[in-house]
Amino acid sequence: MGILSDVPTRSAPHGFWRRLLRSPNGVVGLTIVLGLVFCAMFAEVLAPHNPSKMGTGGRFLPPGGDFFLGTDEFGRDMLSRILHGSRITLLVGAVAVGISLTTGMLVGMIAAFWRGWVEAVLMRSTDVLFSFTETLIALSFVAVLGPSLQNAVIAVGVAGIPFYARTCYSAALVETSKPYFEASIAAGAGPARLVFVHLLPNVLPTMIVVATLGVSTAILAAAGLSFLGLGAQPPTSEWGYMLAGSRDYINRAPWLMTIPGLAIAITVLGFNLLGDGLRTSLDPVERR
Amino acid sequence: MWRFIGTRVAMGALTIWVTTMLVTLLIHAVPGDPVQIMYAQSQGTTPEQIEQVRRSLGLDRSIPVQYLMYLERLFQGDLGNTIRGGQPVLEVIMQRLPNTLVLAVASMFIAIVIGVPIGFLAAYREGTIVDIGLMVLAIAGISMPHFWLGLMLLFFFALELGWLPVSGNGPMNLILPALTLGLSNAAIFARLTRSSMIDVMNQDFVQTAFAKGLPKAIVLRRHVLRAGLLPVVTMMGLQFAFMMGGAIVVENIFSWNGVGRMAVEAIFQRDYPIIQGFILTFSVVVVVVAIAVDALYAVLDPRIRRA
Amino acid sequence: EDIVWARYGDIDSLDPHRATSTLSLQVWSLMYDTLLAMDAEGNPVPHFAKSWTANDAGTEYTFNLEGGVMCHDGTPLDANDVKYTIDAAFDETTPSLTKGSWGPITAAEVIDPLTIKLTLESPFVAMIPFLADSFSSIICDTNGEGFGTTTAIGSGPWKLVSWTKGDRLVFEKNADYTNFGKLADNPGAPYEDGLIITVVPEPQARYAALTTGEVHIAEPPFDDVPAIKDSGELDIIVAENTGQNVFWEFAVHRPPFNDVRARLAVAHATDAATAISLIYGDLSIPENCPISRGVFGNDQDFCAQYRPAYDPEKSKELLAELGYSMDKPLETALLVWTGGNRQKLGEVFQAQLAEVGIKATIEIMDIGSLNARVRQENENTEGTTGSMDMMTWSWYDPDILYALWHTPGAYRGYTSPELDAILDETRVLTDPDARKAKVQEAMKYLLENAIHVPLYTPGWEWVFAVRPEVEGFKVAPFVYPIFSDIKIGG
Amino acid sequence: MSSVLLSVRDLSVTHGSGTRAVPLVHSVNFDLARGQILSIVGESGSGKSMTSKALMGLLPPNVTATGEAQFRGANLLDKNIAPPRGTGIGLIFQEPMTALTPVLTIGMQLTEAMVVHGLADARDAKARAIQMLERVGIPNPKQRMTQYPHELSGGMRQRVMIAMMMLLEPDILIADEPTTALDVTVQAQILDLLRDIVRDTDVGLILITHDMGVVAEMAEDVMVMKAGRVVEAGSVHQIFQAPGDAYTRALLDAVPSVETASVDSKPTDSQALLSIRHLSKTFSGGRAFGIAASVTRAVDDVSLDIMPGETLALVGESGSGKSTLGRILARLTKADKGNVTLAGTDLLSLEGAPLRQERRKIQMIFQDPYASLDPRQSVGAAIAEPIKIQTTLSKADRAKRVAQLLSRVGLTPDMASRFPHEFSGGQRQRVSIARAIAAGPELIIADEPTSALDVSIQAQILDLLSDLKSENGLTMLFISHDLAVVRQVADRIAVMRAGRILEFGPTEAVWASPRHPYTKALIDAAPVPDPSRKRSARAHALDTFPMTPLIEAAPGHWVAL
Ligand SMILES: Nc1ncnc2c1ncn2[C@@H]1O[C@H](COP(=O)(O)OP(=O)(O)OP(=O)(O)O)[C@@H](O)[C@H]1O
Ligand SMILES: Nc1ncnc2c1ncn2[C@@H]1O[C@H](COP(=O)(O)OP(=O)(O)OP(=O)(O)O)[C@@H](O)[C@H]1O
Ligand SMILES: [Mg+2]
Ligand SMILES: [Mg+2]
Repeated sequence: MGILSDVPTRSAPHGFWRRLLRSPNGVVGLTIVLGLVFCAMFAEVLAPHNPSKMGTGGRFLPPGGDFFLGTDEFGRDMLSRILHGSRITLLVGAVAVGISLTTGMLVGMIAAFWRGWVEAVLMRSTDVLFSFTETLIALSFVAVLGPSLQNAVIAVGVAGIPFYARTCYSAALVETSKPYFEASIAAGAGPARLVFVHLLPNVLPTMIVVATLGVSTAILAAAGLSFLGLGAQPPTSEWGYMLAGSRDYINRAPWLMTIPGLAIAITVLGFNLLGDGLRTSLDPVERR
Repeated sequence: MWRFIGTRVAMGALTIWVTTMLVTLLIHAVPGDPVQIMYAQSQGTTPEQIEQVRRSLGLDRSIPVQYLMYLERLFQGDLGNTIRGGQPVLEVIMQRLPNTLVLAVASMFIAIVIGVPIGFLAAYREGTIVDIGLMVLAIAGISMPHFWLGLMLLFFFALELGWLPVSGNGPMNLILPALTLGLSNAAIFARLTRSSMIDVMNQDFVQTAFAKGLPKAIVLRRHVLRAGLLPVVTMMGLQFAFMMGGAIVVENIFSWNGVGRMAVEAIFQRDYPIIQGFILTFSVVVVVVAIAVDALYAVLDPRIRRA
Repeated sequence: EDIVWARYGDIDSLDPHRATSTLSLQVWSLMYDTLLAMDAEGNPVPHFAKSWTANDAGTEYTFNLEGGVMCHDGTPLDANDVKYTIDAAFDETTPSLTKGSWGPITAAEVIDPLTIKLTLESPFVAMIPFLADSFSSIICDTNGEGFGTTTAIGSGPWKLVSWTKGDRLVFEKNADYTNFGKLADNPGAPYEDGLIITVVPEPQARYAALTTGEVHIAEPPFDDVPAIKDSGELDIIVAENTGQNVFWEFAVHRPPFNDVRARLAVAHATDAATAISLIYGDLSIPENCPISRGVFGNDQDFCAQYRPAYDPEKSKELLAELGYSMDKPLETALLVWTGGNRQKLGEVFQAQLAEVGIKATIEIMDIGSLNARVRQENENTEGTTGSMDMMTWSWYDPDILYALWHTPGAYRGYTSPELDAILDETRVLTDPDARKAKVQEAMKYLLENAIHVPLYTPGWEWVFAVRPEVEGFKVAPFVYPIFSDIKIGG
Repeated sequence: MSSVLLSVRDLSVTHGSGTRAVPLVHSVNFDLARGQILSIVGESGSGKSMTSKALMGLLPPNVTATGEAQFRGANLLDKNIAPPRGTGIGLIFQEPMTALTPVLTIGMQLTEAMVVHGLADARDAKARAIQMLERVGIPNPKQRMTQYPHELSGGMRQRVMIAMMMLLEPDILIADEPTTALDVTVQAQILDLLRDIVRDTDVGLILITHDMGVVAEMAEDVMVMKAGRVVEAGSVHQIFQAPGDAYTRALLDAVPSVETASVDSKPTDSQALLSIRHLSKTFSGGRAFGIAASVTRAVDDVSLDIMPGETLALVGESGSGKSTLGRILARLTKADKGNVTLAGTDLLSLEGAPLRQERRKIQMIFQDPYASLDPRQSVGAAIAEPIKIQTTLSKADRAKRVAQLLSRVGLTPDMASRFPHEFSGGQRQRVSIARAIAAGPELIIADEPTSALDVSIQAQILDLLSDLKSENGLTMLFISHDLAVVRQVADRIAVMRAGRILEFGPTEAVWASPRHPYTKALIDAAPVPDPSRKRSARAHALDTFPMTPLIEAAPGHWVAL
């Protein structure tokens, strides 16, 4: 009957890691993301120079030589800035997604669980917010709160809520209508048990996939805001901000534009690939 | 179908109604005093004058009253005046909105023209090296920040090669910004088209069509494409909203004189009437487009058309 | 042919009473006339007013106007238009944004179509230079509905055709124009047919447009200026006598900057010369005085005696006295307004301050927001986080010091009875030497107390790169570009 | 026997290649003649569909076929030769709901292939399509031509499918479980139609099914498949009377015969355990794309008593409201009107904690054994859940109880720590049953507990249920659409249609002398797994049936007439 003797972990379905490691997307994504986390954790150690120290080298030194990625308009070491920037980028992604994910899941699960007018009110409002689109919500937030990285992150986080709420809602709706859930109701389980023992663990995998893909969206959105000057403020080595600053030196020092852009693209790619890999390994039906 | 569209219109109206409320509240959420900001640059304005301005804007009334005043003005087509320069906001927006719409439509066109065939090809060659290659390309495309892509295009095509102009709002100027927005979204369309096509190709009715002995070309064109494009059509509304959002960044890179650039300027200038007007306009456009797309969907899908 | 000038931003309004930005002023100077004009040194000279007289008390001025000047709509420009302009500036409900700078005018009286008399409540020596500036542009009284936003009738060398906000202004030449005193060699109408002022925010895009010939005149990317100069493909013209002054000011009604030592610590920690050369190369020069070069009373040597010099050790000592150290830095917000690479400069200053143990958090905002914010910060007496800002003012007269620092102060900032007394006198002393001495006394006070710490005079903001075929382009003091003399060759 | 049309030799189907190759079908051999009906039976996954797809050349990517299939002088499995799809072999799928293109009209789908194959021009094709629609029994064929699939019922769609294939005049028709998605009454009509077509046109029909009843009724020859291999082949009589293979025997034994008598009926004169009075429930329509469809009366003024210790069966076709009724009793769906009392307690008015306590008394067993267990909970935890909620047993005692329950349902106690995906379908259903009886319920509602299982396993589960019933004296509401199953387990039967009870009474009484025309149609439509008792024609189900209030036609036998 194909019964395995080992007991699989609770958190992931059977064969999850094996499947993730077998999907090329997942492996590449995981490698990139782990590399990024490594850079972020050890930025202090890895960075050869102080990222905000001006005149570390000459201005506009091209990549290669003493400065692996060159220097910027203030003679700051680009490699150190990029390394420290990875910290900000990851933090931005994590915090923004954290905001969207927790709030979105709360809204989605409450709506799916309690149904009735609670559901109607929550989901209609979500629909309304959703049609505002993320950009507009983020922009409105920054417009009100004023430009700063912190506000940009909050804005991106809030802007993501409708999407997470919707996804969680539909995932939760599927779960609540499954017989196991009803069996638990029939056994007399109370709301806390239903939500925390049955609903949460079952929507979590979906939400983890969504969140992984969401990190890339959040990073892009926050970098976009910083690019417009509505996010990170100097001397932060936030990549979007660095990219914005590089515009004046396109001719003179194209690497100032290329490097942060590549850094963002690779990071986002990493999370996209990992999300893709996670999705296919969590959901074997969609394995393609 | 009319009921379907009816619900969409009602939903859209609700969205816009909520927007009007949020927009009125916006000015109260702002830290500091908007009137102070308005008159920051003038010398010698007396507190009485500031009070006077505040009264004329209704800022001394209760919020519900202000909301009603706002609605009343709204129905007269009055979105207030800009802080900088005191022009009617509606006029300022209407002058630029067409530019943004042109940009969004052009990008949408590029995205569809490039993305859909790629997605179709990948689905058609599912699992082959062609498919894998195209999808790697697509995921890279999605990951590429469009503001970066924009800069690179600007750098190569305008600055290095000098093929395309860099300023102004002529048709040639449209190429780069539309390409920037279009390419990022083409990747999204490609992925969407591919998965939708694959879904459809795995459905029984496609097997039926093959079982009838129809040649592959006819099956794909008549059975797969029509059914497979329906989800792509539904995505178009959302995608258009993304385009409008993306336009904000791209307009700033390419000096395209649209509402996005205006909005960012307004944020820096704390020109709240413009920001309010922008948010409202943006949501109206997005809602209208979404309704139009849904209507298109309703027409295309007999399951709804005949309902 | 049409001259095309690309700038980084747009005007705010066509109505001179509704905006204050330099971008707007530059355009008004093209479409309107003023009673007086400025010569190459920045001194007021006759223009539409061919002469004027004042009573001994300095409270009545009578201007004799040139005859035969026409507004763009064909109506004559005369004393009624001047009165119309002044009345609008003092309008009860919608006064001019610069009402205060007109001075204490109580009445404008049309004696005859070519004579106008202004009555002042008290003497105001800065009125004459003000009347030479475009803030006092004369608005034709035939303006009505839509004025300022879609239409504007003036009498200047260029006639407005259209304004697309955020994009472009289109002008055609005023064929009937006569130049009485404006700084241009051309005594009459412009040589070229039209003038287009477009908005291209990206410096690199402007540069590209210059190289392709889409644009004739534009501000280039600063960092490319040396390369452009070397290549010789474009002419570089740097505005002089810009009248602009960039300086530190502080929220002085709360700690830490209510203590002069904290302000001095900042002043000693800033190495403006190094910073601006890093960002702007040789396009900007450090400034020692609270009023700019070219403005009455400016004297670099005099100011250098009192301006706190760059001395990080001194700065650290002062901070230590106040109980700050590298581990317990003095924290402050550093407000900077957008554009012109100012945020980059701010970043350099931020790094310099960090060297001595001042932790400055940069906040970037638009000039309007900055103005409002500074006032807010000054009105806030709570808290221990400081606030300082890199403010910019351009004015053609030392009267700016009065506007900034005389009670109540433009931003409700530092004021003292002692300083008030000095500033009051700078307004009424009609003898130039006596006035100069007073102005310098005021500057000494401001510098010693580190209230207004001058940083530099931004010639950079007004670097113009000009295509070789454009002949005759020049820039008048206070950054008014002149297009009347331009002939496009080749 | 007439000439051989198709001759299959050594047909094998493999997924993947090289070391990763997985055989799906192993050297299958058979012949098909004109006018012959060959049935391929076997349980799910045995390779029935793969065999047919291989013949059509419609194998999924990565799946390859080898061997020989001679048809019209060519090998169908030869990749270089285009298979004569449509014109040579027609294929009818199981799911009529999804087998037609939703965005094209019926007319378009009927005619396009004729035009492509050059069998007719557009006008001619249309005329022939209309004719064919009439032939397969679709009313108003002209009008149907312009309609879209969603506007037709499942049975009609299946007829359109058949018409579509027959228009191409194939020599062979493959029908892959053509009736499993349909109601029994409709199923019978489609089977009749297929038989008529074979008789009239002389096509060879390959009928794929897992239903021995269908085989007995339709086929002349049978091929039994298991795990990709043919375990037995022969004439239908031979297979049914003297099955040579153990698997075939198991298959046959598993079929609950409608002919065999059921359990002995218990006297039903005690006090009702559960009584339902005037229960109604309407749904304001399924929402499709935000449009509220019409109102559905899922349960319509139902009154029933369930006696302690009895098994009451609720039968009726899909959508008749059986599940809804069951779910109302389990308090999973709210009723609109009516009341339900369980041993004197008013069930429907309970809320909150008292409701949660009362829930212990009514437990459910669901159709889908996989979905009815939380994939993230070990089966031990799942079984322990009701005990934990409803009793104060210590952890150790709970574990002991779980072990007992597992043994009781035929599993071993050490399986408690495993997760649902480590079990087979039948085992999972056993776990569900263990969970349902864990808290000691008074009533168990079993909603089609066997319909998702293979026939051989169905029987085991039914046995388990009847064991439990006789040993523990459980009362059960057994929901099913399968009359044969019902007859085996039920003491009394209630027949439901469109939300109403049309007939109910003791099983034997209802079976032997059905009084309501609908019940009659239902019994008549059920295939009889005995080839010697093939019925030639039967009364086709009517569209409308009387739905009046129930009257007692015989003692304890109520009918709506
Ligand atoms: N696309 C596919 N790729 C690989 N293996 C497949 C594919 N489709 C089906 N299979 C496998 O092939 C085997 C035979 O499947 P097939 O569909 O022929 O079974 P079946 O007898 O028709 O079952 P059912 O009664 O459920 O329709 C099964 O083990 C199944 O898992
Ligand atoms: N939650 C719901 N919302 C709307 N309509 C519903 C809902 N549940 C059931 N229905 C409708 O009520 C009717 C009865 O459904 P029910 O599930 O009770 O039928 P059933 O007899 O169990 O059918 P099946 O044999 O297919 O399980 C159907 O028409 C169904 O579409
Ligand atoms: Mg099958
Ligand atoms: Mg059911």
